[in-house]
Amino acid sequence: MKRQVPLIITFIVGVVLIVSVFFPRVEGWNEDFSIFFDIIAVFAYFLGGGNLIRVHLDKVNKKKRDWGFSIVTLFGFLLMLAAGLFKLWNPGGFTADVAATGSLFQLMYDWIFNPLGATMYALLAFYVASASYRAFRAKNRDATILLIASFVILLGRTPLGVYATSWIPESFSLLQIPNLAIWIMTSPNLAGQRAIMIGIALGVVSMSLRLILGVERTHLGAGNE
Amino acid sequence: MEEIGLWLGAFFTLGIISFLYKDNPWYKISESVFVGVSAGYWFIVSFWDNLYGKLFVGVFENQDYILLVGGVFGVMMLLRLLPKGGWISRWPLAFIVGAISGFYLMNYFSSNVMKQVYSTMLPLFSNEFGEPVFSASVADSVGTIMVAVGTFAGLIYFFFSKEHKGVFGGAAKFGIWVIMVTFGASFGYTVMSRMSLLIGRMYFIFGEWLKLIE
Amino acid sequence: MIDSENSNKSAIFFVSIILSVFLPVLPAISQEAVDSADSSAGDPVAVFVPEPPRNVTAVDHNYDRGENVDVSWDLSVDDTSAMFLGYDVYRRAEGEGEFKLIGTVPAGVDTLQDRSTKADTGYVYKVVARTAQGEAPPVITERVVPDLEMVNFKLWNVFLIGLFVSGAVIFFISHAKRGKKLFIRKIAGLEAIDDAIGRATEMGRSILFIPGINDMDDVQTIAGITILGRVARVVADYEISINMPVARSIVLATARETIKEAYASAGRPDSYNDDMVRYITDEQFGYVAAVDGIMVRDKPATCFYLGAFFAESLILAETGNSIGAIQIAGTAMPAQLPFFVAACDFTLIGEELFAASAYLSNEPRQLGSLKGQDVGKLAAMVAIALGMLGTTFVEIWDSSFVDDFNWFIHRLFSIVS
Amino acid sequence: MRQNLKWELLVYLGILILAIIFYWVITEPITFSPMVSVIIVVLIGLTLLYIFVMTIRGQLFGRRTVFLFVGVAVVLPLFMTISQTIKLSPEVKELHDAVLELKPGSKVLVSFDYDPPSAPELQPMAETFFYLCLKRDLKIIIMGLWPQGPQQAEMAMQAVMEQPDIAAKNVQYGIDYVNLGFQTGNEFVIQRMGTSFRSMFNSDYYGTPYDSLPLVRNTNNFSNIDFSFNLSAGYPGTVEWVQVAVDRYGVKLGAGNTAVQAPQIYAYLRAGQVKGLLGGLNGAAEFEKAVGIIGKGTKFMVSQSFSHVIVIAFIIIGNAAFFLGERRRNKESL
Repeated sequence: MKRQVPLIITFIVGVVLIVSVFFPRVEGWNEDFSIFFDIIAVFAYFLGGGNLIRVHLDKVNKKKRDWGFSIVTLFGFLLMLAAGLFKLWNPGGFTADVAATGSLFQLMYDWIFNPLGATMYALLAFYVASASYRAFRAKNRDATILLIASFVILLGRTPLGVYATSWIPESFSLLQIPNLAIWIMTSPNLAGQRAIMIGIALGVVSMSLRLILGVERTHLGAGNE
Repeated sequence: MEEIGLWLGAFFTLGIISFLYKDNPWYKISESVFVGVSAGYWFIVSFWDNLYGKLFVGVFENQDYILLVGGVFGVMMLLRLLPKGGWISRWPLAFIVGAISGFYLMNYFSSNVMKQVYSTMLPLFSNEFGEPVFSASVADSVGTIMVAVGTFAGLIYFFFSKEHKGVFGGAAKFGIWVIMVTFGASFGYTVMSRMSLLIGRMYFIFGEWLKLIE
Repeated sequence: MIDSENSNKSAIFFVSIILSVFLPVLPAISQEAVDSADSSAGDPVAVFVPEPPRNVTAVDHNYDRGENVDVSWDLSVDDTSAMFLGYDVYRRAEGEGEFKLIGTVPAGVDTLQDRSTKADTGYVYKVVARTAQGEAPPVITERVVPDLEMVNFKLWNVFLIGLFVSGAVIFFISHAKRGKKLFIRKIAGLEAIDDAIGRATEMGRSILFIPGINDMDDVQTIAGITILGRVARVVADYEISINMPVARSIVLATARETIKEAYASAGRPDSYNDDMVRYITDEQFGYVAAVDGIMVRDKPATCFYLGAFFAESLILAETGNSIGAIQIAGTAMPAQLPFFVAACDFTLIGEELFAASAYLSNEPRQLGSLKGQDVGKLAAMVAIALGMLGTTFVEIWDSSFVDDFNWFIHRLFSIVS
Repeated sequence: MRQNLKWELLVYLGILILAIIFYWVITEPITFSPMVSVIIVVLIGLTLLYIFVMTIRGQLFGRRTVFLFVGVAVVLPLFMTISQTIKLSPEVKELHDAVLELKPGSKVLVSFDYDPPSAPELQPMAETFFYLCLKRDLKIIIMGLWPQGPQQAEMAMQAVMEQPDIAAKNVQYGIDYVNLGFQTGNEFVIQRMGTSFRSMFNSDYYGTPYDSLPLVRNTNNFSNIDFSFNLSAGYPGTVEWVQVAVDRYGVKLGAGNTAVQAPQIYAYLRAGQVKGLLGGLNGAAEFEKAVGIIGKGTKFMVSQSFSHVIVIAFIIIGNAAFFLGERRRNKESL
């Protein structure tokens, strides 16, 4: 019984949503679902937030490695919660928007959250360079093709690429690197993208059917018998 | 006030960048602050937007009682905290998985399979001058054929139930090459845009904070 | 253009309608009369009033929720004139006194779809051709009542093709149930899982599992979790720990359940503890910052990245690479695949991610579904080939059969709204 | 462990001292003269050559070397006075010409559809566009389809106001420009603006009612707008503006896009639906050249080109290392 009910719920909800597409009266059920999901997610936040507090309190209590930093995390978390729930320093008072300009919540966002996020994102500039350095090597045929394609695109978008092949006559203009870069983007690149996308979609269809039919049930903590 | 913001921003920017050299206490502080503050931030946003904005306002002000279903599922989710209630938290999960499967199945099916197949159906030749000629230019026709052949080969690579041997294996091999070109192209393309992110941060440090740049 | 003229427009209309109803005079004259209020009177040459559009109709848009009405007309004869601006479309719903402007289209356009109607309400539309100086007499349509239809028959092709592909998958699932073992080719990334776990055991280090940064409402996350079930089952047999930081609370709950069950079915329920999975933060880069920290401090021997990834893919994979971990990645995000391919040891490309748990289960029914997918791919290839031939032949042959065939194959794959 | 911490503390102290010196002691901006700039470039080139030679000799360089070079390549050009030769592409010239054609007093609608992460690419465009408009006495109406867009607009406007020739014009809020703020609803906002701006923006960014703003009081819909410009980093963005504002309401639209977005827009450019396009930092730099100023775009562009060259150089070095390693391995096995 405990095992069967979830499988039945999955089956019914899945089938109903597939079929709903064909009936205008209920085609909006998808959107209702996304609201349900958001609501479930808020409740789940209590699990996540609770886990965060528990893990870090535990670290502090047992004086595990780096326990000092756990205090920092807890302090940041609780301060943000207080700032948002009680709308501290909010110029519009308690009824105003939580993210009103000048509120502690928004200040912490602008001063702390935003620079941290932007810098973490900016680290990509370094990693993209080191990945090219290490991974773009003509190790085998696949890697060579990857290397050539990305090298052409890279060159095609710098002045270097423009000058390097501008001597090629107009009648062979496709071989000029900027044009070659465009051709790669619009032809083989498109083909690869399409194959990947069609494949993904069929994978999703098959996976969804396995889930709806209860063939796949690992996610429910039920091993496949 | 503005000064505090600049210094905090600079402190955390440099803290994150220091990770490139190695893990160190400065990075650890930045990381810990980031985790705490951002977890709190999204909790608050979700609290006001969803719990208050959707559930509370929806039920008590707009009398939209169907939303209570979401609320009930949400409470079931929390029952896993009770020693005996764990099993019931699988219900909302089963609901989510069912809905996602149904929704994604139709969505991917129409937008990925059908649209992609549809837009690959291009003519190989055209009839512009009264007789069959390559469409627009040789390059275009070669492009169209390349797209079709490449898509075929790519799909063959993904075949699971046939061994990649012989002609079929050759096609699959060509397919993975096409996919590699795709990957190479998008990698090369992305290198460009990632650099500008770093430029932005460096301008913050040297321009806005230290005011060393004109 | 004079701004005040524009803001007075609705008032002018209102007056002109009343005038045209109560006084048997042509609306054009009343228009002129109003115009003469601010320009010098009796100079009809300076005012260019266009001819109105003809055959104005409003019809219910078929097979929808009654939220759309298609308004169309024959272009005004002055449509091509340089002075001509476009058409204003007004609407009056049942119970409303006034027409309200719902949209404006430029010259040369002869339709407008009103996307904001309510089912079972009557509407009347009014179309007015306009130049910079004047407006044609309005043309009013008959009353239209948009319907809420039961079945959307326009989607017959989606139904048909969907039935075919789903049918193929279901057929092979049930076929396999009867015990026929299917051949499935090797997937390198999945073959490597056992070795990768073995290596972690030898080194006495942990395994890091990242199920992407999306919530359970992404099917990629579900795929990641199903693979987690298989991986945890293998891990449970060894004396190593699995470390799984997550970015979403629902994933936290699901992953715990999954690992717990895997340990139980391996006969080692005592080795499981809740701390294997922990919540970090919902923020994309905050999560990445923390995971990077975990990587350089715990130095896991093997990292799995299976799920939905965005820009963080490369940050994770490069950090993982720097600590010398074996990395197995898989995602259906086309934009992130190149980074995983470049920086990881094995990458499950798109479809392979969804096939992974079926492949690992080695269970006939699950493998059957993979065979069903292949039928779908074959069908897509056949359809593309037929479509290309169709469009090519249409260009070079003049035959009604070819035309019909080409139309059919295109209709079969187009989504009509 | 202790030893480690001591070193770390020393480094932190050093950075703090540097920060204090740069913040309080050196108050003037630093610029490298062309001479110094060239010397720096040559030095970087020579170091790369050295790394290349060392790699051929069999010494491998780690990722920190790459990080260092990327950092240097991005930071140093920010101080340099050299600028690379910039060729005006037709799509940038088209935008510039379209703005020049507008008579003084014309109304220009600028939509800010991006957030801070895309600011490095799009902010220079915004600043140059504002500069050009104010310089030519055009009126600017700002709005945003992204929540953080209007804030970016404020920053850009502030930067432009500090330019001496604009400051002299005594630009006034409400008369010469307004910021209508952000509105949710993506492309539906554009669609409703086709009927009435007022219905979408009851009040501006600062809460002033729409009808109290002299500039827009008589602006009802797109027919009162002479030109519009869209800065876009994704959805909603240029594609939506083209589909709704251009295709349905016949608005004249120019666009500025991130490098990632730009290729999608070329199709619209060729079809004439977009009058001019600025793509990525390249586009920003070219636009600055067209307008005749040296702004962030030109400056950032040097950094970007530099970092590209570094990436390309390291790909070559990496391959050299690989092939030579291969040859060595083959020799050993013989």
